[in-house]
Amino acid sequence: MSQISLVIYQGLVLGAIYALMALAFTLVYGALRFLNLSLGALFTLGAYVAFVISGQLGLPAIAGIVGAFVLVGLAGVGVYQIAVRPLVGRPGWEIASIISTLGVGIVIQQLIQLVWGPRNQAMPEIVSGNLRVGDVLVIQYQRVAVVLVSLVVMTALWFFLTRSRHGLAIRAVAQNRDAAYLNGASVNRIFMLVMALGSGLAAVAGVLLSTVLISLNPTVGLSYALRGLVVTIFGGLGSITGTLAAAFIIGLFEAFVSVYLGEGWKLPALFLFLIVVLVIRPGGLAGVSAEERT
Amino acid sequence: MSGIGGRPVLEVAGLHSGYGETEVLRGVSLHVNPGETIVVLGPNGHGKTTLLRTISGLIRATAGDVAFGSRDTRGLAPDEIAGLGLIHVPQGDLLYGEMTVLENLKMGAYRAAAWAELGERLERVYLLFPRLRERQKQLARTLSGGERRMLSVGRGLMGNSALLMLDEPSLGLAPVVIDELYDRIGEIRASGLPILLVEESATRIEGLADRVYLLENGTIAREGAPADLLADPALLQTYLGIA
Amino acid sequence: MSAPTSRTSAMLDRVLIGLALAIAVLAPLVLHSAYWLRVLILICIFAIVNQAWNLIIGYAGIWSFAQLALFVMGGYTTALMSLNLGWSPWLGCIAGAVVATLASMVIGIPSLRLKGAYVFLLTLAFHEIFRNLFILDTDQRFGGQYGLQRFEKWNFGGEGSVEKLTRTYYVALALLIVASLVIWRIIHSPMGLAFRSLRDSEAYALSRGVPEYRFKLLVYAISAFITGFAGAFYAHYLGSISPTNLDFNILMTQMAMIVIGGWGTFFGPILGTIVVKLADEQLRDFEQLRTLIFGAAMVATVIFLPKGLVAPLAALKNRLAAAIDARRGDADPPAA
Amino acid sequence: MSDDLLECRSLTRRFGALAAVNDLSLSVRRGEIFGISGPNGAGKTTLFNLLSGHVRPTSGSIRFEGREIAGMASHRICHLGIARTFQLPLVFGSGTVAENAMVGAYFGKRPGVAGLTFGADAEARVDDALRMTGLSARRDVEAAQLPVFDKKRLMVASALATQPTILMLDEPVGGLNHREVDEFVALIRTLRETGLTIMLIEHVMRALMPLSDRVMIMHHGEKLAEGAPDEIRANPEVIRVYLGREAGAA
Repeated sequence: MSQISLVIYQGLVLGAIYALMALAFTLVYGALRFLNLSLGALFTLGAYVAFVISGQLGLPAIAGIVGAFVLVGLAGVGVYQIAVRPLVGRPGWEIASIISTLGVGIVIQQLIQLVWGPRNQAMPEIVSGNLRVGDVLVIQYQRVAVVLVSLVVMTALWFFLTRSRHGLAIRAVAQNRDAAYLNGASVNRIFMLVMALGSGLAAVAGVLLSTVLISLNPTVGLSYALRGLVVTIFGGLGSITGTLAAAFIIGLFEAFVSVYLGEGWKLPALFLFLIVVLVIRPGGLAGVSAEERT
Repeated sequence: MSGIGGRPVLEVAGLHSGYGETEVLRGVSLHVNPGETIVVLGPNGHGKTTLLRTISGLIRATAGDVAFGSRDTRGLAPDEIAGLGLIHVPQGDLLYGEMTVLENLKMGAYRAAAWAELGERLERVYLLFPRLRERQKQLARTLSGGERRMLSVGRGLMGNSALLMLDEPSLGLAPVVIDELYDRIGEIRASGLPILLVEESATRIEGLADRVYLLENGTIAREGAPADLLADPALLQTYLGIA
Repeated sequence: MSAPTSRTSAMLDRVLIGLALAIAVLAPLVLHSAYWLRVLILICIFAIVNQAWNLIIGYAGIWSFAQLALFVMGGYTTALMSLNLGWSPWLGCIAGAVVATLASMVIGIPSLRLKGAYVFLLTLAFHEIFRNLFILDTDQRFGGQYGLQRFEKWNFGGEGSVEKLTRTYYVALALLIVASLVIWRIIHSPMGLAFRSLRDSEAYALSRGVPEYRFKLLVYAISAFITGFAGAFYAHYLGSISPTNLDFNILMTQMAMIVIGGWGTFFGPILGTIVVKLADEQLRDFEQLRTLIFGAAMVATVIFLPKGLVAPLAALKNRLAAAIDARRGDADPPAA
Repeated sequence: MSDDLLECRSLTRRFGALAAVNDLSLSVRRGEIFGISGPNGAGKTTLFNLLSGHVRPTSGSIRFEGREIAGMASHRICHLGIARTFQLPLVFGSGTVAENAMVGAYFGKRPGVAGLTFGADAEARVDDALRMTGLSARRDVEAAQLPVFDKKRLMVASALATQPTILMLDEPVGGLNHREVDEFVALIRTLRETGLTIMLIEHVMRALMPLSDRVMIMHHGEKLAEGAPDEIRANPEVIRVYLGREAGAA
């Protein structure tokens, strides 16, 4: 019983972080139809920006999160202009953009290492203290804060996408590019907005994760980008509701594996899970099957 | 009414365009005067959709001119052309299926100037298509064919429309529904908004069109009043290959 | 049934290939250094892997990123055979190739119905699973993080390290040549036609009778066989194999080779391997910048040279051929 | 009845709520040119996709030479002797003209695995197909570089190389100029003289009517009319659908 509560607690925290990361992938894929593999490095960059703002400059945690969102969002626009825009629409651009964003990701990761060094840095906590529940479960306020921040960001995103003019346009471009053009939306500008938003979300995910891990290093983004991708695929590329459900399912799954099988089995189990999903339901939770897509 | 003395709202001259190396339009010229409703007739595959897509900027013209009011629109992006008030309601509706009816309509008013009058425009469209108000919370993909078409036209009317281009509004609809839709188009016409409409079927153009063009194999084969054109043997030849 | 080339251009091809082979054969005699021989041996091995990778990714258009996993699997297979059963290295190479081929079916079958980005993710997932399984190997059957060591190394005779390495290099070079000839033959056979037509348009190829799944599995198998063999050869060259061979940086360097050389072209992967490996050696002292430069070079190539370094070189060759033709035309008066 | 080469019974294909092809029955006789036309969205291309195995039917049957082929994979349908072209010029772009024809010549009738060489038979089929379509001089040109007219002829050439019993042409003359249309019509006539059965979707009536032995007009996924071209021209339903008035009113 208490083991189960541990799984649920850890799963919720992981799910909250994965949801942001996967939303970053899915927003970009939804609008532009390509996998932005620079998001792993931008995730790390976000954590470092928050580390500088909150850890080194001593500003409040909220400033670190907002700063990471804004600055990394701008960096995402840069990635778009440099590595994506020249390729859009070229034959075979889907693979070309995977390679170019991966390349940009490597460059960003190396730059982080040049600036901050390869060693672990200590991330300050958002809130300290904890609450003991029963004999196994210790709820850290830090982790509660992580879940709350993630929920706030997701709620804000939901309002943005359903209520605001540009948010509607993002969804419109994802669903029908020609129609969005004919309604007067500049598709190129929407692409930039999507890249900024996606990168900003990845950055916030990076900040939240590093406060849970309490340490960060330049390569942390890679394995979390892969997990974000697993969530994204499971949820159905481009589907926002599917992605949210998938994030928490996978967070719980990962917590379950680490509690019952051991830490080391998390990733292999996750990828095995991905393979099973791709074979059984190629379109993910919310997607349609491959045949229906034609 | 037919705009004698007034400048045409839209003037297309010697337009060439196509997909890749496939040339679909081979020198199309036509014009729409203020307040006019123009129908371009022609069988499938002769360039009607390409004509509208070229005018709205979705396809780049390879030669020729398009003037909208006093603006030369060649080289402008589709969003800029839409911003000028040249509204294209595309074939097959191109709705945002996973968005609600209301959200679809709001997207029609995406440009800042239109967005500022969102409420009034919404009322106007709901007045024209009361069904859309009933369905406003529904996802667009759950609508019936006729409702989809109304939403598509309604979404177009949400913009700064100075000219409405309709691509085969009757496509795939049952006759009763087409009748209803054409009544609405008649109301739009009566409001004074110029319309450029393309259709494959000549069924409903009498009484609606001020002038008709016959588009055959990428060129304008005939132009005239609806009654004259419908009586023209050229029409039968174009459609049924009777020599 | 290859693309049209003028006679002069074809002649230039032969001259250039001959020249490249001569350089490859003479290189050890000129360099005469253990360090450079080691570099050359690795170039040969990685060029084989990249040729095989290019067959599936470039010619068949299947974005399989499980290539290094298959390579390492070939290495582990022969290492286990050697350590536990005392098999000879060559027998181990065959076993490695066979095991990699079987593994490629495990990857290939689930990916048959997937397209594009999904194939990339599925195969990358396999890569990560293998990497983690080797690392997590708790009962040490695969040597855990440190991998398997101290099994038989290649011995092709010779005295002293330079001569020993020279002989190993010639064997590796011979393997590269054989692998390239095999791949050349495949590309120019009905199989190659099936791979390319499926890549360009599945609907077209299907409607002309090409059985899609059969050929997709075939290209997985051929590519994996060659790669597994190369992995086993590599393991016996080092006398060790470990999960570090699956590190992300290595996957990236390998990818940089094929991207910079030019994927979907026959000579691109070889050229890319040479260029990237030599640059890698030159930048040895700048550990951090090295990866950064490869990342940036990969982006720049994709954007400015979509067909890789091979494209401008081929253009240069064609210009040269045209110039030769023109001069010849001046020399010989026209027949008419 | 023994003349019926291809027979569809109650063929239906739905996409969501839309029935693109609805309860359609038709039969194509050996050696004829069977023309198909109809307004935009009538379901003509979906019908071809069903016959060539690119789309599975929701229900109904397709019999070819007495054998049920509904739902069969495309490449197997090709092996049985049905070859098609596509509405938009679809070729194997990076291959040469000869390589495009070779795909059909080599794989078109081969259910087994591939060998290492192409063989003289296949080479001969390529030569024949290119000669017949007038592409012999362009055999070494990369297909992606061809103008539309040549791409459309190349689709026919690679289909012919499979030695089909039925050739299905989807809008072969759409997008062509008058001279090219005439050339294509002449090509189709020549093909028919070799005994090939042809199904032809076309909107350019100038091409369709003189070529076809029988014409079927589709509307909303259903058969609106079927008969000799003259009967179709006089059919009041057809005229009403296209022109919205009675036949005599002209």
